Amino acid sequence: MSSGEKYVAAAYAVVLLAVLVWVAIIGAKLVRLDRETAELAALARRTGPGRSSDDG
Amino acid sequence: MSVAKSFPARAFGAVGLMAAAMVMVFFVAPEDADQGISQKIFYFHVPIALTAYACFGTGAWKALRLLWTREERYDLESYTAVHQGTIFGALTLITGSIWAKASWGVWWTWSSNQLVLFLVLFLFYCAYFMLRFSLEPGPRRARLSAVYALFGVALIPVSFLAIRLANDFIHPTVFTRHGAQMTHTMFAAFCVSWAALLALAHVMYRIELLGKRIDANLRDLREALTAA
Amino acid sequence: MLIRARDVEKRYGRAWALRAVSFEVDEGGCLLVTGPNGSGKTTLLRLVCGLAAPTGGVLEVGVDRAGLGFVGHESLVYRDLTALENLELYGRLYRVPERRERTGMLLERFGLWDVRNQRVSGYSRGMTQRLALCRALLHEPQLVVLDEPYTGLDDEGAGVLDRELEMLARERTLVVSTHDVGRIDALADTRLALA
Amino acid sequence: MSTYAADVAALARKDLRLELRARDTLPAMLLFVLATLVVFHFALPAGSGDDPAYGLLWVALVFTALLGLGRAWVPERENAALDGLVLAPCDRSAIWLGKALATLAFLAAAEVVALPAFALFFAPLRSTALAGVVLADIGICTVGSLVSAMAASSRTRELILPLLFLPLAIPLIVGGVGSSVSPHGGKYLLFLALYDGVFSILSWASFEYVVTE
Repeated sequence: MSSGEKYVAAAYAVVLLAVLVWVAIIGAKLVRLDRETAELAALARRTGPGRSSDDG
Repeated sequence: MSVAKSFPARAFGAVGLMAAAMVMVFFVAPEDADQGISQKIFYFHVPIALTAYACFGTGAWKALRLLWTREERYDLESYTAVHQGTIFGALTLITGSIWAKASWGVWWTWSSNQLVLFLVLFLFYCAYFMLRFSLEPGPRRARLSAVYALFGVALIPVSFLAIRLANDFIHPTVFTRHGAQMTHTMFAAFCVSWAALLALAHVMYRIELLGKRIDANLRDLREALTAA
Repeated sequence: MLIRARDVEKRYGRAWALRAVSFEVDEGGCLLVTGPNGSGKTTLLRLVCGLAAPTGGVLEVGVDRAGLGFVGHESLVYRDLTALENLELYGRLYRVPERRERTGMLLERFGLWDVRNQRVSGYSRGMTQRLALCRALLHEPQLVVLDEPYTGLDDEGAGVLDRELEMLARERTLVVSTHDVGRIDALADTRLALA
Repeated sequence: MSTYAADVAALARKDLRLELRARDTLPAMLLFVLATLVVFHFALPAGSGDDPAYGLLWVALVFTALLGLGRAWVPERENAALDGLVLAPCDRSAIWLGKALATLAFLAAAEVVALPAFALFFAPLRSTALAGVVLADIGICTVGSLVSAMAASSRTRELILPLLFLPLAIPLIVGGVGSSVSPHGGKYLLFLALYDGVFSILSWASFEYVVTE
């Protein structure tokens, strides 16, 4: 690979890498959201359908 | 809402466009006469810059809507759009310096006006995030971020002019940009890759916005449940 | 109907400052807002003054900025200016006709005439509060909003404030928030207790 | 219109009176700009010609302005006086314009000392350079007053002001240095005037949203 081709490959690789890093960050957020929703679901079950929150 | 339904369509559209752009750039467009293979970086570097402008513009437009209508949702949209713009701005700087290395053997050159402009904008929009993180959540933060986003979009043309003027006395090496003389197929490849990058930015914008909205909804849900 | 509020809410991101409050105040009426610290009294009064915007519900205040006087926890006057200079500035901004006479009369009434050329930084808490009252009444506002006006007032100041509120209650519309209900209870025709 | 101008005058007068009484911002700006020029003398290698000196003059001016802008809204923060101004029936942009004019006065006062000192220490200033200083001051004070109002309502006041202000000041520095160095300085004066026009209107229109909710 000539030096020119190396730089072209590097440029396009950087863009791909950036998108992958971004996907990883969004993935981490999804993991956090998943955990939080699970907690809330458990909390909602504990308060039970009868004593719903709004007439508390 | 309708957008959510059509989201997969847009995502696949983006993937399709990106694939088409790859094919066009590497197989269809002829190699540049004097620059050789390294000219291929141009097909991504410039569209990424233009996409960054589009994101900053969207951020400013949403900010304006926020100031007009006081609707809270525009704050998140403006923030996400500016965030996308900063990501694409950083990519512009990185691909730009790779191109500078390939074309002129230096990792950074002050003579490429667009590169210098993105350095200024990058500084500006990092300050946007610093401002946002130093304010308590609420209408005050939304409004100040909106006003600062408007200043950002006004800064783009003004500082581009300033950088062009600055070139006259800092080191007036006249640098000839060959962007314009592109053959027909090259120009087609350029347009396809620009469309692909715009689509990519839009998809990333929507995903990030959904993530932030889920965060907000979860916060309300937690409050409703814990308040019981 | 001067002020109408229906399910007014105020939230700063995660923190709730005020939850679903509804009330109405007629022209010339006097609303007494009570409640422990942190129950949202100050937030509600700032909403009525337009210093903050509600995040939910409907709040209609039938008076514009020119007809509104506000006395808050802070005195809203410049520390390094004298009483006269502060009132001269606010008189100018509120377009008060014959500012000099009006300012003199108010300073006299609130016992600040002899310290009128002293900087506010040299004032006691009570004197600063009285100057804040002068500032709020300078432009003869139609609606006067007072956030715990008795805090920090010495006995003399409290006495002056009592007489002042009685006079105001007759001619103006009042919205007052306080801890010790006793002093203002007689004047109030509507009450709002924030939890 | 006259009441607007009268409001702006009253607000600017209030700031000048506060400064004459407290006497803290202006002396600090004067000493700061002189000290910076002296530091630059030692920072510049011998025989480095005039052009870098003009560049450094503009760095000194911008950072002196930053010093003044950091203090701009301090009086309004004490006793929440800004709420008092926001409650007044006057147009909120008058508060900004009054503050910008007062800051301009302090900056001009500092420059009355700084520019002769520069001419003495480094190199003479031609007329286009002085015109550049005046035009850049207008830009600095209009945008700076708004940005420092933003910084004032954030938690990290002095820390964030330079970050918010410097990117916006880059075009002013280019215009200023260009007007003092370049042979055809008129082009740069025109550019500075354009900057002042664009950003003064933007600041004038958006100040209301910075101080209200």
